Parts: sequence; structure tokens; C-alpha cells
Amino acid sequence: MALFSRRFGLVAALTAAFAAPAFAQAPAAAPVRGGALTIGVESDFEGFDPVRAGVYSNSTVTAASLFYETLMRLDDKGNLLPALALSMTPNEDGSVWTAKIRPNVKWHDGTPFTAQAVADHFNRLLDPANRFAGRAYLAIEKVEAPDDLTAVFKMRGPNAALPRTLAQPTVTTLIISVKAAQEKGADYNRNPVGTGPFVFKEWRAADRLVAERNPNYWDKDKPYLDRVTVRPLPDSDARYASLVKGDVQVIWEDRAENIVKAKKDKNLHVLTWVGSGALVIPLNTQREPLNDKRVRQAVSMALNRKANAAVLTQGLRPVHDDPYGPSSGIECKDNGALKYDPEAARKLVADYGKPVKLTMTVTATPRGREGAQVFQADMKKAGIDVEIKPVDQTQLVKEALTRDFQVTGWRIIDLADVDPQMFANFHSKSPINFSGYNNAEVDRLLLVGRTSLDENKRKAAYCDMIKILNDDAVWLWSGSNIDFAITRANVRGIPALRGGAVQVESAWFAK
Amino acid sequence: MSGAPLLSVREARVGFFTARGPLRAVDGVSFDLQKGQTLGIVGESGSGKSVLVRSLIGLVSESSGAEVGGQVLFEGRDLRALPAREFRGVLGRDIGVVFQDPMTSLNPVMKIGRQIGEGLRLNRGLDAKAAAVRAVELLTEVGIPEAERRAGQYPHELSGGMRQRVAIAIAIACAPKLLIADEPTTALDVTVQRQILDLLQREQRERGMAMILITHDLGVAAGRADDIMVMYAGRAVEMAKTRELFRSPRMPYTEALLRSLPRLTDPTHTRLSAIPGRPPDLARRSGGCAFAPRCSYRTTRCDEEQPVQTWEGARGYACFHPRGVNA
Amino acid sequence: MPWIFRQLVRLVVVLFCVTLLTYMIVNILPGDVAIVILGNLATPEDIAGLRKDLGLDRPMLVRYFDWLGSALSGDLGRSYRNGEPVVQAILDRLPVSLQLMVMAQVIALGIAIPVALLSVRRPGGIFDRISASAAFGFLAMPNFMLGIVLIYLFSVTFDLLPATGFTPMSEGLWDNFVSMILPSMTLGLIEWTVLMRVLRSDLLTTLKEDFILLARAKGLPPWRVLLQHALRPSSFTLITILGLNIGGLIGGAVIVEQIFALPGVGRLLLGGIFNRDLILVQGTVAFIAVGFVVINFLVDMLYAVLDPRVRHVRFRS
Amino acid sequence: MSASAAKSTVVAATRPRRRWHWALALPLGWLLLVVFLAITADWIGLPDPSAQELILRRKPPSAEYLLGTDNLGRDMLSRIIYGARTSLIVGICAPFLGFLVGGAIGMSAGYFRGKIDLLAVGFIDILLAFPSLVLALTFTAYLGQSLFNVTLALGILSIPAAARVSRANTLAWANRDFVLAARTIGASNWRIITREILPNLLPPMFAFWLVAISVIIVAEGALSFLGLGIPAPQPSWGGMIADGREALDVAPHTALIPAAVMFATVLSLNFVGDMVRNMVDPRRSAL
Repeated sequence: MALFSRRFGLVAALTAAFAAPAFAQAPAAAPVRGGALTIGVESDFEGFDPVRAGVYSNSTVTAASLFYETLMRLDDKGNLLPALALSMTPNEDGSVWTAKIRPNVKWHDGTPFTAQAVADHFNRLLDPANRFAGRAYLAIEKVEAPDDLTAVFKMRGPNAALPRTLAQPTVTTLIISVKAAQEKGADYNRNPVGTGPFVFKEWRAADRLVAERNPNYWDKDKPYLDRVTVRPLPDSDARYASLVKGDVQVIWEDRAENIVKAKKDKNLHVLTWVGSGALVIPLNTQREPLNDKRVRQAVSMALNRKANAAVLTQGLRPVHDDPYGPSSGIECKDNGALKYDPEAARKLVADYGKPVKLTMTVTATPRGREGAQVFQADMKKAGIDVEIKPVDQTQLVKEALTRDFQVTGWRIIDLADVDPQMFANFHSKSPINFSGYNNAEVDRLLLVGRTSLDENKRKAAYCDMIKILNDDAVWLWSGSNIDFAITRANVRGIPALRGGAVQVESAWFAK
Repeated sequence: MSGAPLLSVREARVGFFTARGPLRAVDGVSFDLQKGQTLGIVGESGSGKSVLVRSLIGLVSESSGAEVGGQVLFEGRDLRALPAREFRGVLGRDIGVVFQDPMTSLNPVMKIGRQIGEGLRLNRGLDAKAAAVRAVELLTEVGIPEAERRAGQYPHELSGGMRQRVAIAIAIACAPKLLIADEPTTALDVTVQRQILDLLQREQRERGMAMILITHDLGVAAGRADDIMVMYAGRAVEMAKTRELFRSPRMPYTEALLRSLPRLTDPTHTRLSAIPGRPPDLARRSGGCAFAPRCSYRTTRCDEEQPVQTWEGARGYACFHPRGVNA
Repeated sequence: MPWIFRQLVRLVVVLFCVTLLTYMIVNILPGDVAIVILGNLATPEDIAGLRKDLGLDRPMLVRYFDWLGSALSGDLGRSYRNGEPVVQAILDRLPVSLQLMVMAQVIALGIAIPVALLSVRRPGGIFDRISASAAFGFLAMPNFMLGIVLIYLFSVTFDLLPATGFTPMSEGLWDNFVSMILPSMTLGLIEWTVLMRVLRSDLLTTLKEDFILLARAKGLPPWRVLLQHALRPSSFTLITILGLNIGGLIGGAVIVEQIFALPGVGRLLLGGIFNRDLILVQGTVAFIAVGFVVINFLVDMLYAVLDPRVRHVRFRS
Repeated sequence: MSASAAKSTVVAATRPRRRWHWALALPLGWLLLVVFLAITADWIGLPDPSAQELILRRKPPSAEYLLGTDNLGRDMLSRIIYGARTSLIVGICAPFLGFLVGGAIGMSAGYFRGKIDLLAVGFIDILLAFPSLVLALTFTAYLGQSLFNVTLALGILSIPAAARVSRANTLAWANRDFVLAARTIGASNWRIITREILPNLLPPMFAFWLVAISVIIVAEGALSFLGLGIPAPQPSWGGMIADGREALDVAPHTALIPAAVMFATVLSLNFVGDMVRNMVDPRRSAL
């Protein structure tokens, strides 16, 4: 990671890139001011206090990034841009990062935005008393504010990825006004205060969230839109119909059928973002019969991942043999993936000696049902019986956390750096390693990935690790993390859909 | 008995399609009714008497799935040929109907006054107020005390006899020329039966209405009808002046009916004779006289051939073996 | 008065039983709100701590009576999940559900009554047969299918109505009305079939009554006989069913609310259950139960209005 | 009594005989066909209803796939027939269960009146006021999704309706002269209920049951849509419609064929239900 090392002049790179417009299409035309945009998302919002909401769905991130901002930002090519911070510089070993805070930024309630606010935000999340679950992913020890414009991030150890991590809008990185949160108490969750391009106007639960242009936004040209409405439209077909009808101008979408249709529709435009992470099928390595490597390998070889995905997603969501994704910058020459080979799988099952029966726990959704049935059909060909157990999301999480499952469906979310997810999912000491995987070599390689300052060493470690994981057939990579949004053809300036969020700070309507 | 009859019925027929097959409920009945006269139609249950009169006034019609034939002339106009609207005008203005059971023939959810006034407003063009006033008058006329209060009540708040009085008030409201009383006393207590019949007769006389009185009880018809028509299995089997019929019935069926009537002149322990057997199933009719299976004068001819109506002046009968005639 | 008293007793008993039952049932569901809030990253210690904070570690019945106590004083608490006051959450959603329910019933009745009246004019006739078949067609049509068909038809193809979403009355009565047409149609187009069948059957029974013959003998035109004499005495089963439908729709229009993205009580309840937001589920269920009892109370009153004979008869079928 | 006799004959008038038989033959024939196929599905050489051929997904009807293929390339004909099995099991058993319980409740309420009636009405009130969603979700989440649990959940939901029907009919019959007569000669309650009332109760319950079947078949579809129905890959008509709905524009047959089959079945059930009612209900025999 070139950005890390001081030799590459992080600060210089950032200042040079200042105010570079983020664009998805038609970069030549000049943005036009005005207009009201409505975004259709999949689900209602958990709320906008990270401590209370716990997690942000991508729908919530879409809404939250209207009025909250991150310290850093990434352009579509992955270059770091300044946002609330003008720059971030590490110390010698990367264990302390200093952020220069942008001056003259005001909260929506009119109070000045300071380094102390940044410190308060992160320290609040880190405080065990607040039980913010996402703190497991944060490698930050604490944040201090020696003066109004300087925030100092003390890390738990050397950390290469902090600026990039902080640049992706998530429940942790979108900075809220802790002062307002303390004043409003439980109501803050529904009445957020941020520094972002739009000011929160109203949220009618399950119906719409309305935000209006922030006239005092620090970036004087932006935003271009006067008003943004985010509407949860849970039914995928109705959501698409609303877009075709023109009731909404942008929708988040994951159904291949609709995306393929939209690509043919000249009134619509499809935005695609290939993130890191992957759709995965974790196997519980602590449970019979999956505690036997032969059985796991048989499952891995019996599943025709690539062909299935090619058909079901109509080629939109190709399958890779690792969870890294193109944006992570990690490319492995040899990932040790087991090839699709039902015959070999059958032999392994025979070798195992006992009949193999598995239960696959999936969410009770059309997508969950579809994936499970395909899995079931493939396994049948290798002589493995699969029973499908549809449950609701809450129960799925519970079963995963308590390792009370055999096979399930999961997702490694799109993060700017692979370390947090890989560490959490595969380190033997991680509380959320719900496959129960325990491999000393993998543990060692995970630590290298987390702490090494040498970018090449990190990449090598992750590639070595994936070989072990693939051979051990712990998790099966069933699809890449690709997010889609469909817009009306005249909507311009929506940046990469990082984390599946639609950000509209620089969006505008072409005439 | 002069001039054109008020009502003239020729070859009236009513047929139904049932789950068990088609049946003839009324089969070629003809009669005339003069102004101010009373015709009694007598027969057992299912003999077709109700269906006959209901078909005359269009309450049984093609649109309710029946097959209706024959001609009905009312004041010289062919009712069946009239357009629906005009027909309804005749029905509401010139013909009044009283049904058997006042419990069911009054609308349970409508106030009495309104039920009486309804016809007046529709057929006599009265406004709501005038109709209400007239309704109270009518209630008084049919002998209901506290008429004003009663007009504001619902049928279930009245006794059976009172309800039938209300029904009569409805029937005579528009001063009809013909009153049809379909077994008006069958559902009533014996004690009020007579009062109701007397009321009907009084109204009929005072207003000069013609009346068709349907009953299964020859005794009811005896003192009140000018003529009597006896029906059996959908056919008019005998028709005569009341007096003549009682004196010398032609049809064995009429004879049997008469025998089943108690007479004051009989000795106290005389056994009333019942007619053996049961009325025929109209859907399973074969040729021949319908009464034949129950008839004590039956011959093979009766089983094979349908007797046609024979006329002796004003009286007619349909029988191969008429009583009191030397045939 | 004793009647009113009995209704109140009924309300209290139903409320108590329904909420207690709900409480127990939702409590035995796997997973709880702590897991929902903390998500897939939670440590067992965090979950235990949060459960303690939320009071979820106390015995079930103790919590229930706690809830009951504050509910009786009008406080239904705050949603565990997002801190929204439960009363507020319900009151926000209620107008949507009520409007949906009323409009759906109006549409259903608007189709059912004329169709029933027209088909009893000639039972077994062409119209009767066609309308009966059409009714079964709609009855066999799942609402999730009908909803999307209507959207494609009326919004996408003909561009007449908005596809999804709800406009509150405060933003314009017309816009509000238009935004509710398709969802109400989805419910109404299926529901009319039942209403029509019931009304048709009762009308046929009524039309056999002598008072109908008498009305015809008065010379009343057929439509007046139907409307003035037959309809009212034939509407009791209809009203019973209507009452049940309305009761069921307060919280049961989930699928329609989901397809058309309406913020109704049904989705609130569904979300509450999925999130194991016990306190929200409790409050919503209590509200629905009250609504049900109140609507049935109104139906009883309506009987008395429609039929002078049955002022005291409560339970009809 | 001539008036009432006329009454029934008047309305008995429908169409000529031939049509009556037509109306009976078609729906009965269809129902028999569906039931026959559902029972013999395993022996009539159908392809495996869960055998996938992903490449051939959502293909329109052809010689090889008579009704086309679904979203996972499975044979629609086979799934429709196996789906009939699921849908009929749920559709027949759920209301049956409701009728056993609801019928008993309604009968005791209508027969004994008084406190028992009050209890029964209260119980029905509670069941009606209880949101069915909570119940369905509980069953599927706590007990797991299975044919049995879905049937059980829908069965419980059909209790109130069954109780109402049986209560109303019991009320009507319990006052009849023959029941009073049985009481006066000292027959036990049990005997009166089982010998005098129950036989009269069965016909209207049966007619109602036929209608309930179609309602339940559709209701199972709604559960499938919410993800709470019969677990995959077992097909059910409602579930097939829910799956097919997603491709209404590109492959309409995946939703329309099961919808059409469901329509035909619902239509037939209702026709037969009407006929049963006509045959057994003296009050409505005239219909």
C-alpha cells in the first residue's frame, strides 16, 4: 500500500487531489444546481446513532451519508481524498496517526466542528460501556484532540490501513455529533446532526427520509441538489417499477433480472461497483460431519459455483476463488482453489464412509431460497443430502454466533482493507469466527497481514492464507461483492457505490 | 254478471324446471271474474292455486325461471303483453294482494306506516307527508287502535292479527279493483281468523272490489265466495256457483273435500272422512287423470286419458265420472 | 348500560389474554433484540450486558406485568430497536392502515353490492355465472401477484397512478387519495368476492320472502324492491364479515404494505417481530386487539341500527 | 301450506336439466383429476420436481417441458403436480384441524349456552384479535418450517370461522322439536349432540370446508411469499406463484400456470361446495 509510507508523500498526494470531482459518468459536462432526487433503497433505517443502531444496512449508509461525513474519502479509482480531515499522517511505525481537521466546518446545529468532536465520536464507540459491537473491527485504541484542528489516533498496534478504513462510509466512520446525541438522548437516533451536504429534515418510519441542501456546507459548490428523499421500497419488483415510472430516480438493486432489463432500457443507467469481500458459504468445522476435511472438500468440489452464478446472476456477479475482490489490490497467482469435480467429491464422500447429511440455514427470502436449492441440487449429485432450514435474519445471526449451524449463507462486506474481516472471521481467538476454524498457521498469517508495514509482505501473507483456507474448504466463495444501482438516465455524478451505499453529494440532474 | 269481466284468464300455464325435472304447476286453467264478485279458489297444498294467482300478477314469471303461458285480460288489457312499467302500474294501482303469513309478508326492518305509504306514493303520487297521513287513516279503517303510534312501529312489535290487518291496509291502500287474498287466515289463531275474513269481506263490499280468495278450506269459501273453483294437481277440476257446488258436486274430488268438512247438522260422533292417498308428484306425472290414484270411481280410462273440461252453462268440471249427472 | 359494561369486560379480557399470549410467544422465539442490535459482531458479554440493560434478564412474567402496569397508565414504552416511543410509532402508522382498510372496504363493497344485486336478478343467468367465475378468479389470485400486476398495469403501462409510496393527507388530499388507490384496489379486488358471495346468498334467501312478493305486488320497480326491501335485511352476514375483515386488516395487510411501501401497522408489527422488539410487538398487538374489539362493538351497534329485531343479539354468523 | 310449497318450487326453477349436469361434471372432473394426479405423482413417470437444469431456466412450454421450466430450470408440470400434493394436504388438513377444534367449541357453545358459550365466544374473540402474523412467524421460527407446522398454523387460524359456523348451526338445531323431544325422554347430552345435532351439522360444515380449502391454499401462498411457507424445494402452488412473480415480464408462464391451476381448483371447489349446500341445506335447497 503505497499510501502508507511517508516516502510516497501522503500529505502531498492528498492536497493535490483536493476537490477532485467524483463522477460516475459524463465527466465532461458541468454540474447543474437544483432539483429534488428520490432514492429507493431496500429496507428501512435502523437509526442514526451508531451505538443504538449497532449496524447500518447499506440502506442506512445511503441515508446517513447525506448528513454525516467521513474524515477521508476515496475517489472511484481508490485514491484518498480529504474530507473532514485535510490530511492524515502516521508516525514511524504506523501506530499513531495524526489527522489535520478541516477548519471552519459547522455542525448542522450551528456549533463548530472540532478535533474534539472527532475524538468524542470514536471514543464513544470504543467505550465498552456503550457496547458498540463494531468496535471489534476498529484497530484504534483511543483518539485524542491536542487542539481544535488536530486529532491523534492511537492504534492498538501498527496499522497501515487506517486512512482507507476511515474513508469508507460505515456505521463507525460516519462522524456524528456526540454533543447532540447526549443532549437528545434516545431521540437522537431519529434526529441526527452531522456536518454533511444535506440537513436532516424528517424521517417518517417505513415511508421516507427527507434531507435538504445544507447552505453552510464547507464545499461551497456542493451539493447540487436542493432536496434528497430516501424511500425504503422493500419489494424489488415494485421498486424497479417505481423507477421505470419515474417516482424515484435512483434505486439500489440486486436482482439480476432487473439489472439486465435496465441495461437495455435507454431511459435508465446502471451503476456497478465491484467491491472487496464476497458472498460466502461458511461450513462449521466443529460439527459432524463437517469437522472432517474430506467432507468439506467434497462439498467444495461438488458445488458448481461458477456455472451456477453465471446462470443465476446472468453473468453479473462472477465468482472468484478468494474473498479479496479487485478493490483490495490483492491478486494471488495460486489460490489453491479446489476445482468443480462431482466425481472426486463422490469419492471423498465414499472415503468418509458414512452417509453425509447436512442442514443449510438460510434467510427466508427468495434469494436465500434460490441459493439453498441450487446448493442442495449440486450436493445431491455428489451423494450429499441437504435439508434447507429457512429462518429469519435474527435467528440466522444467532445461530451463526452460537455456532449452531452446519452450512449457512453469509457475506464478507465490502471494506477498503481486508484485514478486519479476515481477522474476525478466521482467527482462532476471534469471538466471531463462527466456523470455529482453528489453524495456527492462518493465525500467524493474519497477524502478519494486520501488523506488517511491508505491503508486499501483507499481500503474500493473504495469498498464503487463502491457499490454506481453500484447501481446508472452510468457507466457499459463492459470489463477488458487486453492488448495483440503477438511475434515470439524466442523473449524473453518483460516485462508486462503496459498501452498497448511494452517495449523492455530487449528484445532479442533466437537462 | 253483465258486460266484460274484470279479469279473464285463458289457458293459464306455469311450468318449472327443477333438479328432478320439469313440472307443470298450473296446467291450462281458465276463468272469468266479474266486477265486485268474489271467486274462491280451493285446493290442497301443492294444487297450484297460489302459483296460479301469483303468475297472473307477474310474481311468477319468465324472469324468475318459470315457463308461463296463456292469456290474462284485466279490464280487457292483456297483462302479459303490457310493457313492464305499465304492468307494474296496473299491479300497484288496480290489484291488491294479501298473503298468508303476515309474519313474513311484512318487511321486518321497515316501519309500518312507510310500508303502507310506499304504494300510495308510487301509484297515487302522494308526497311523503300525505302518504303518512293516509297510512294512519287506513290503519284506523282496518281496525287498529292507536293508529298513529302503530304507524311508527316495526312489524315484530304487533300481534299476528294486527299484522294481517296491516297487510290488508297495504292491499287496499290504492283502492284496487281486484283484491287477491292468498290464504289470508291460515297462519292466524282461530279466534282472529273470522275477524280478518269479515274485515276482508266488509272492505270488499264497501269498495266494490272484486276478490279472489284462495283457501284450502272449503268452509272459508262457503259463506264468502260467489263462485268457487276447485284445483287439483295444477288443473281446475271443477268450477261452479258456490251454492251449486255445495249442493251437488260433480267431481269426485270435490265430493271428497265436502265430505271432509264438519257440518253442524252431523251427529256429534260422525267420523270425518279423509281423502286416501296423497297429492301426486307433479314432476312424475304420467298421462291420465291426476286424481285417479285416489279416486273411488276410477276406471282404466281415467289412467290413460286426461279428462277435458266439460261445461254445463256456468259450471264446468273435468271428469269422466261426474257425480249427480247421468252420463 | 349492562351491555356497555359487558363490552368493557370483553375488551379487558381479550386485551389481557392476547397480550399475555403474544408476550409468551414472542419470548420463546429464538434470538432476541440484543442480538439484533449488536449484530453479527457481538461478543457474548456484550449481549448479556445489553440484555441486562434492557431488563431482558428478568423473569418473563415479571416483565409482562411491568409492561402491563405502564401500559395501563398509557405508556407503551420505547422501541428497544430504535428508541421510538411505541405509542408514537403506532399513531404514525395507524392513519395509513385505517385509510387503507376503509378504502379497501369501500372498493370491495362498491363492487360486491352492485354485482350481487345484478346477479340475483337472474340467478344462474349469464351475468351471475360470469360474475361468479370472475370472483373465483380474484379469490384464487394471491395479493402479492395482483399487487405487482396492478403496478405494471396502472403505473408503468398507463402511467396513471404512482407505483409505490404514501402521501400523507397533510400534503394534499388528492395526492393522498391517489397514492392509496392501488394498494386499496389490491385488497378490495380480492375481498369483494367474499362479500359478494355472502350478500348474493343472503339476497336470494330474502328474495324468497313474502314481503318481497308483496313489495312487487305494490308495483315497485325491481331495482327499488332490491334496494329498499331486500338489501337491508340481507346485509347482516355481510356486516359480520366486514367487521372481521377490518379487524384483520389493521395488522394483516403486511404484504400489500410491503409491496407498495406503505408505512402501516402491519409492517411495523412484522419488523418488530423480526427484530424481536418485544415492547413494540406488545404495544402493536394490544392496539390491534383494541381495534378489533372496538370494531366488533361497532358492528353490533350496526346490527341494531339495521335490524330493529336484534337489538340484543350479539353473536351472529 | 300452498304458499310455501309454491315458494320452493318457484325458486327451484333454474335451467333445463342438461346444463345442470355439465355444471357438475366439469368441476368434479377437474378436482378428481387433481386429486388423482397428486396421489399418483410418484408412479406416472414424472421427472423429479427438484431436478434442476439451470441452463434451461424459465423456458416456455415445449415438447420436452410441457409447461416449461421454472426459475431453477425445473420441470413445471412435475412441480405443479407435486405442488398439488402439498397444496391439497395443507388445504384439506388445515381447515379440517380447525373444524375439529372449532367445531367442538362451536357445538358446545351453541348447545350448552350460558357460561360455556361465553367462554367459547371469548376464546374466539381472542383468537381473532390475535394477529395471525405473530402466530405464523412463531410457528415457523420456533418450531421450524415444515409441511406439518404450516398446516398447524393455518389450521389454528381457521378455528374461529369453523367455531362460528358450527355454533350458529347448533343454535338453530338445538331448538328444533326433535332435539327437545330427545331431551324430554331423558337422552344424555352426549347422545343428543352426537346423534341428533352432529349429523345435521356436518352438511353445512362440509360445504364450508370446501370453501375453506381454497382460502387456505391461497393463504399458504401468502406465507410462501413472506418466506414462511413450506420449505424449499418442496413445491406448492402458492410458492410457485411467489417464485414466478419475480419474472412476470420475462417468463410469465412461471407465475401464470400455477395461478391458472389454482384458479381452476378454487372455482371447482366452490361450485362443488355450492352444490353440496344446495343438496343438503333444506333452507337453501331452492337455490
